[in-house]
Amino acid sequence: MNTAEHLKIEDLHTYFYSNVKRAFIHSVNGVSLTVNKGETLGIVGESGSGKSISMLSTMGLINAAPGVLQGEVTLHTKQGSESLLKGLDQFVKIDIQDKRIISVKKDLNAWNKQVENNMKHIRGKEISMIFQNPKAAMNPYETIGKQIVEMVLLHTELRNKHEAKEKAVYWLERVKIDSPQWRFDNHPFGLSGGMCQRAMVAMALSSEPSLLIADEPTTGLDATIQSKIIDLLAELQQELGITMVLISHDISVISRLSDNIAVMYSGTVMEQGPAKAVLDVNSDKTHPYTQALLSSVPEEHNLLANGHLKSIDGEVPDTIDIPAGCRFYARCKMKHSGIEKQCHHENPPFQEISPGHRVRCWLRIN
Amino acid sequence: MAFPLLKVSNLKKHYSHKKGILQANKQSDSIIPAVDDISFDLGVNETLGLVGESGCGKTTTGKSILKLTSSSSGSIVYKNTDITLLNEKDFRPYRKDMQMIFQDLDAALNPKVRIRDVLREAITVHHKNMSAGEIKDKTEHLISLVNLKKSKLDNRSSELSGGEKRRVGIARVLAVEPKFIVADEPTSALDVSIQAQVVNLMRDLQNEFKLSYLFISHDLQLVEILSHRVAVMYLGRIVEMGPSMEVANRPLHPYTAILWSSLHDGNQKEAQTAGSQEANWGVFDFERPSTGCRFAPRCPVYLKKGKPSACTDPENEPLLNNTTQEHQVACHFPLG
Amino acid sequence: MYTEFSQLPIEKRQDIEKHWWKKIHRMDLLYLCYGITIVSLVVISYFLGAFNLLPFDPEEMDLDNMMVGIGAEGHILGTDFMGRDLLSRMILGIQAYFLPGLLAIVIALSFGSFLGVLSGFYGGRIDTGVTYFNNLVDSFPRLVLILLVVAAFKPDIYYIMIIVGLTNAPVVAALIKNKIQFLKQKNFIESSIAMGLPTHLIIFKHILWYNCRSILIIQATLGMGEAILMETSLSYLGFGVQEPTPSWGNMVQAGSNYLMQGNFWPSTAPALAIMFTILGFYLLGDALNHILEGRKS
Amino acid sequence: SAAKRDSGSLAYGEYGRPATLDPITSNDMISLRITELLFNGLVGINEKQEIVPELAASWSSDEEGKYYTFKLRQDVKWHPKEGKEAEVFDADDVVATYKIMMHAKTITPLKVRYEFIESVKKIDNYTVEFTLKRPVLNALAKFTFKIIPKHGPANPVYLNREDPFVQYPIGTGPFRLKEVTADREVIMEANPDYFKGKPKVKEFIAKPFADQNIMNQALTFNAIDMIVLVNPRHIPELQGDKRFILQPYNALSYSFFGYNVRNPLLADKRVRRALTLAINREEMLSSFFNGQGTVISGPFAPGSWAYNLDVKPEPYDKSRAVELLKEAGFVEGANGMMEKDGQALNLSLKVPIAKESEAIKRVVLAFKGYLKKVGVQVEVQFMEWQAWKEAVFEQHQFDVVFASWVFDDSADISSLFHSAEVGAWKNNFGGYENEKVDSLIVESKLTLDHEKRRTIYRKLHAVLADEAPYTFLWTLTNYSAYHNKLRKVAIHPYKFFSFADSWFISGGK
Amino acid sequence: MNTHQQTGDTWLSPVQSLAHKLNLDSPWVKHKLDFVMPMGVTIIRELLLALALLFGVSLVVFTILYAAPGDSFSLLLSGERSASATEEVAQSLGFSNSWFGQYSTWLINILHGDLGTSIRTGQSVFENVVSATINTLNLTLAAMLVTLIIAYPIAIYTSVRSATPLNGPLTIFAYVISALPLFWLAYIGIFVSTNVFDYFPLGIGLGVEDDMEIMQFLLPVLILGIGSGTVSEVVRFLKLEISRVLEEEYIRTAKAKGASIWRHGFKEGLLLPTSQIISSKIPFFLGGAIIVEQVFNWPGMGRMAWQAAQDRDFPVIMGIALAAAILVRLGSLVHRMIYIIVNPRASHE
Ligand SMILES: Nc1ncnc2c1ncn2[C@@H]1O[C@H](COP(=O)(O)OP(=O)(O)OP(=O)(O)O)[C@@H](O)[C@H]1O
Ligand SMILES: Nc1ncnc2c1ncn2[C@@H]1O[C@H](COP(=O)(O)OP(=O)(O)OP(=O)(O)O)[C@@H](O)[C@H]1O
Ligand SMILES: [Mg+2]
Ligand SMILES: [Mg+2]
Repeated sequence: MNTAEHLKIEDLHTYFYSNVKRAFIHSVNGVSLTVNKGETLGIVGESGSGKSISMLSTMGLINAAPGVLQGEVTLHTKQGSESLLKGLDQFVKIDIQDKRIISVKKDLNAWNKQVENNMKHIRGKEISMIFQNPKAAMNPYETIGKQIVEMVLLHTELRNKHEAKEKAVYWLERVKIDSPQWRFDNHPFGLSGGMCQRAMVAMALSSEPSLLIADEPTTGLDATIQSKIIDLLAELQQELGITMVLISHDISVISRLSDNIAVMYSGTVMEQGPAKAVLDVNSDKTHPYTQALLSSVPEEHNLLANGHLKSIDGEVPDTIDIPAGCRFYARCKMKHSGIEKQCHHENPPFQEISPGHRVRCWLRIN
Repeated sequence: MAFPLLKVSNLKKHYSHKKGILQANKQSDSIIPAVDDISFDLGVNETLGLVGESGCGKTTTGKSILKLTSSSSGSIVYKNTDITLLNEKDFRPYRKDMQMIFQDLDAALNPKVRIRDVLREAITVHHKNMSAGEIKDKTEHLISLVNLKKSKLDNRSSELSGGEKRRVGIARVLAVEPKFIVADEPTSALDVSIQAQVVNLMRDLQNEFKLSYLFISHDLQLVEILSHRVAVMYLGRIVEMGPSMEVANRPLHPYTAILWSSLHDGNQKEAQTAGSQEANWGVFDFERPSTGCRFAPRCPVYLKKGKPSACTDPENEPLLNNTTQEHQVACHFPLG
Repeated sequence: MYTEFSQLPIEKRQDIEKHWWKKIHRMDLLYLCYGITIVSLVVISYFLGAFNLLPFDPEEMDLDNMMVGIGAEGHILGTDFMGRDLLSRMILGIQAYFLPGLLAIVIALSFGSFLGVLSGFYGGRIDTGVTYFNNLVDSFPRLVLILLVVAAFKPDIYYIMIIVGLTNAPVVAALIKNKIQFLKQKNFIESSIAMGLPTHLIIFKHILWYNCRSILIIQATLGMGEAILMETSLSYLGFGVQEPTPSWGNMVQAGSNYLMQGNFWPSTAPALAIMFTILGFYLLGDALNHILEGRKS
Repeated sequence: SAAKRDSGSLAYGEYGRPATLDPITSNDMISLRITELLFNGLVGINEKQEIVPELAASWSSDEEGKYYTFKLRQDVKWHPKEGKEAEVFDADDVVATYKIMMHAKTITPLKVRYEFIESVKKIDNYTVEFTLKRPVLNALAKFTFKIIPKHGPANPVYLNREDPFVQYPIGTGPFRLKEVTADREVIMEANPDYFKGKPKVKEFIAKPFADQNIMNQALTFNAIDMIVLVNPRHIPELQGDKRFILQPYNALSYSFFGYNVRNPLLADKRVRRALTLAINREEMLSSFFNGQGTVISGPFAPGSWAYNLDVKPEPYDKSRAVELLKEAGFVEGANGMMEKDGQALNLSLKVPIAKESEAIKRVVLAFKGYLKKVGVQVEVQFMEWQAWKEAVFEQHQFDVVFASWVFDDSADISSLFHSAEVGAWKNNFGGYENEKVDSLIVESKLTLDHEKRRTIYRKLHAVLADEAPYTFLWTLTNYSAYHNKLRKVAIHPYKFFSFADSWFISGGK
Repeated sequence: MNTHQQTGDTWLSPVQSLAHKLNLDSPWVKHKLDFVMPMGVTIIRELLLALALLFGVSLVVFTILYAAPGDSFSLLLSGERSASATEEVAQSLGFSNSWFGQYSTWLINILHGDLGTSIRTGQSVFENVVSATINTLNLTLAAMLVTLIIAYPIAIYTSVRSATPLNGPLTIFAYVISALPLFWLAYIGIFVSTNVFDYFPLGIGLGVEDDMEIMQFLLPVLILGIGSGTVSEVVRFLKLEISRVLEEEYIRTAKAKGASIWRHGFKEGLLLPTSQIISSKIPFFLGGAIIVEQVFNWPGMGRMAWQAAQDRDFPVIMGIALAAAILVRLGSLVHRMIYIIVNPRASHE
């Protein structure tokens, strides 16, 4: 499988600092992911579990300090593999005691310079990103056409404005925007949410990247448009053969598109594996959190006798005070006396239980 | 349903964009009929789901009922009183009975106020002479009702997560002890597990306090599960209304069918409504509604049937048929 | 440098929890201290002046010791062009601004909030009217308007400050209006109405107190600075506070007549007083804003 | 809009801008100085204060002094209008000037001064005859008023400020107007046809300044060559600078504190005298004005014929002042303040804000300081000029004012102290009434004999010094400062530029 | 605009494109109209508002002058003043006594394009005010430039590099120079110029060499730019705007695209704030100009206003007030225009 790896994230840590509480927010805390060439990785997880932040970290788009602290991000491009966090560690000094970070010193300016340097050839060209809330993510002061043309000029061989324009219109057509040559001159505010999202997709694809990260491409859109966007993405991906990372908390969306699925919880990946295996409700190999998550999807078969939906009781652990053991321990329904101690005190490793299927759970490991 | 708790008849709300003589383009005043002649009633302990695509007027309906925007015409009878006739001062006592959970998470909460004070304020607005002890008890009761820890009472709302904010919002509404709640997308922006908690909470409350809900949501699955009846809105009109299971499983209006198909047939692309590719499924435009049936330009049936003139006849706009029947539809050619 | 609180030694943690100021950013704390020092100096000087607790009689002339330097003849800061004690006059000089400046601030804030609430909360015609008024006031260069009024009526610090207050009101009004519109956008006001809260509670408690207080604080601190500088400018033009009442403005003015001859001190001393005071107010405003609103970055 | 100047030109600094440039409507000193360069009167006054011919070659009057006949010079030409021949000056111009000046619609401060003239008549082209209403003392000196050309104003009947003439005047004087810049910088060039010969300075530039400190800097940086009136505080600096000459000239004015005798406390002359004794005029003069002036004891210039040198200014005597106050019934109150019948001597002093008020401020504040030492409280109130005038001249709401009178060459003080001059907008604003003074004034008016008048005035001086309706302060010595390249500078104390045609610049090309 | 035309031609035959252009519903025409219409409308609206405001300004100034004690005519009589004399003068100048009478006369004259003549000099107010306004405009525009040149680097540096130790000192520097009395600063400037550089900064009208004039322009402009008290506000405002815009999502998108964030942030983060600052600070600079013109002997509006205020020269005061208001409105108009050009959404708000 290793040959087909496209993007590999190993043990990524991204922290923020709360001035009020004088503490670190462990937004991404040991994320490991693998994305294979030409496949789609779906990431699910409840809100605040660090889905967006881990992808933004990959792209070097974290502005707030201290930001990315550790980890290994490797991107395999045609030219070879490249470490996206190359040379960054020399700008941070981390003080660790009892395996916990006590203080961080970071030369932000130098760090940012190095990030820009690392990312110069990556952003847009190798990896494109689609953000949620397209209206805010598109520059409101430029026509969508110009924004696509810019992307084309920056990252493809085309240097001629005229050709770039043609290319842009071509992409608008591809994402099925009606009368693209006119829409070209529209500003984002003149488009509906769905159209805007399409334009965003067109822009992301126009640089012909090998990897597309779509961060909740459908939230904020209504159901009919949502499904159209999903269809569009599926279609384009198949056609262009690009790799895709799709973030969503809507499991139905994920299930429709993904080859692999990663489940995130409280800043880490709990499970990653083939879609079928992960979404198998009846499987006894999946993570308890995944199971609980699937069973709270509001569908009739998830209804309890009293008409209640199944839900996960208890609270998400504090992102500031991460428990030492399994993060799901407090809410886990499957903990039993045999492994309880282990669950409580030791963080389970992210272990492969079958080819391509990794789980972070003592229950499944043992 | 002995008598309806709330009876809305011919409610209209037209937003006018007063542009003044000098304001740019098009007509001088453009009118947006955000809610255009809708009628429904709601019984005690009943939930009416309201669905429809973004911008079709769901929120406006809810706000009109609570007199948060003045309605243009029509009547809203709450327990035998036409509240459209009351002024804000006379209406204030009714606010105790009628509350709204806002679509926007942050709306209800002042980010700088402690949750305790948020709740205290909500309690004392309509219960002027409560002792401090009683207030404290009640606050703590409320916070446990929505499944939050007491320690959160001293947080400010900016220090809460989305789900917690939503639950505080609900607690705040409950503090007033209302009889009727407009729940405007109470689960939007929440992930499934929290969403489930909120839905369960709403259901428990309904059972316990005999509440009535107007449940507005994009999430059709939730609506199906939570509401007794569903009304489907399109461009300011209710195009179909009936028991939720019926509407979900046996839609009569093509629009309803499209809505639900996008939900149920996720994996079968072929089953996607015929014609939706051809139809200009772009923005729908309040400012330039089509004549006759509003849905006609996007309607697959209309296209399939070769654009019958009945659909675009301005004199013959389809209305909700047969008001006595439970399952009503406003369409010239209802589906099987 | 970021330090994990939970990992600090217990004593230090308790220390931070007990003392709220330890949570404030170091820079803000510095600003706050400086600002508070300046403000209290101003207040102290005000009372020193009011009860005449001055090192010298501020009007006592010593024609043999005009413009002597620092420390000469027992004059801590020297004397001015009439041999009057500079320090005493500077202490007394703050009196010229203290109440009038407060008046200007009060007018600006109260009138400005009033207008802002009117146009933001009620909108419509009222908004049009208020906007017209604001535009009208903005169309005057402030100094021209003040000059006109004091030249036409009376060079009185209260006239000056009333106009400074009035002309600042539109600024406050615009800020408050923006804030209200922002709150409206977030449905915040609507939800309060839905709750059944009476209007006055919404306006005063939720809008003005909780959401606009940092605006008001910043404007208040800016207003004091503007009041002082405005009087100074008018003093130069001959319409500021009139002798023998000392004001920093007329002291700078009188002293600057000798500046070209290289006699800096009589004008520089009050000019520095002005600078440090205004800086104090600015920084105080910034610090309070950061503390109330949370510091960015 | 910068005017270029060569080394033959003379730029002088003025504090403020001139309003109009003609001799009739202008009423400020700056304009007056400029008109001195541009115009001539029928007669002039030389450096020795003697009447000398100007536009009039000779004159005669009848015995009684009612008719004055002037023979005009025949070689005088008006400054040429642009592109036109210069016109010749003749009797019609004199008649026209008088008529315009006295016309009801002409707004000019001069009108009052020339009311004594009944009519003017052209005898022939170069002879005019003035008829006076009554004989006037020293009448000839009054014929110094400037003559304007009949063809000058657009309106031949009367002159108002909208007439282009007031900005672009045509005169006969040694200099003619070349240009007025946007900043009202007035540039005048030498008149080659001047009847007394072409002046030696090529160009005069009046440069307005808005700030006296800057004006002084401009002088020391050679940006200008002359300041007509140096602020006293700059005198030491200029004295030390070898490049400049400081030339004194008498200011024909005196300063005083005037009392409102309507206030019963001030009605007592002992109180007023006490106030005079309590202030140290010498000290003020030396501290604030570098001693450049003379302390006076009466309402005349010390050098003038009317001044009684026998009446010495009373020296500073604090204890005598206190004594006088006690004589007047005052006792020392609780806080050291003087009281009479429980009423403290608390005076309001109203002072107009002048453009450059520093010297005034100092004097006034010093006054306050001195009086405090004898237990008199003074409240100083600075007022805007118009408001001050209303308070003082109309409403008489004041106890003390600080002001100065310009010293008229006829030394007519009748309007200041005569009881008939009490009333709204009259000059005896203090309401001072004294029979002896009244009778002396009337007596002086009835005589035309100079010596007799002089005796009466000397008596009047003595009475007023004793009565102290004012505390007379001083007449100042004004200083003009100019670069030492400027030679042969003679200055007329009031009109300043009267002799400018004979100034010259050494080294000028 | 030409580019749009060309795009139209790329895909459509001339006939087709013409048809499209004539078809009012075509997006192209709509786009053009959306762009052009709001411009015209804004101009007209601003002009109408300006008219209404000018009327208001004149009314206010007039009322102040009318209510003030004393009157302007006594100035002409210089001392020789009495009630009747004033009356006479007033009549001879054609002034009626009632407020309404005076104001309506003035207004009617204005409508005929006549601002009247100065009571003091008798010169045409219009001409004087125009030339003074131009001088002041030179001064203030250049001074604004100075302010921006000082404020921009500080604002950009402190908002982008938020963590450097220079941050605090730079901010305090901006505050300090805004807290100094303007005229004192001017004096210091002159003192330094004369004593250190041995150079007298006041040359306007003094006939020094041409090439020095730029230098003489420099000091007043510098002083006004530094001392007008606006540097701190500009820094504050810009900092706020820049950091706000840098946090906008579309900037993040630009980064993700690999495009320059400054290119994307320029319009909202720099251009709009700048035009807004310039337009809203015009009154401040005009106010400061009074002082600077006084010190540096600058023949502008400020000096004129001061003189006129002292003399109660009411036609001049009115003229200056109107001129100042026109400048302010002009600034506002320019800002609105830029706003609309930059932000097409504006026309839809
Ligand atoms: N700038 C920041 N400062 C502090 N905390 C932050 C910051 N940005 C994000 N976080 C925190 O990091 C955590 C992870 O955020 P992230 O946006 O990755 O969540 P997510 O999984 O994408 O959720 P959602 O589904 O709601 O988008 C959250 O708890 C969030 O509060
Ligand atoms: N205050 C307002 N002024 C003018 N138009 C408005 C106003 N509020 C809403 N509208 C318009 O009324 C229509 C209905 O809006 P409404 O908010 O009721 O939609 P909705 O169904 O709640 O949509 P969503 O699902 O996005 O919340 C929209 O087209 C909207 O643009
Ligand atoms: Mg996210
Ligand atoms: Mg809504």
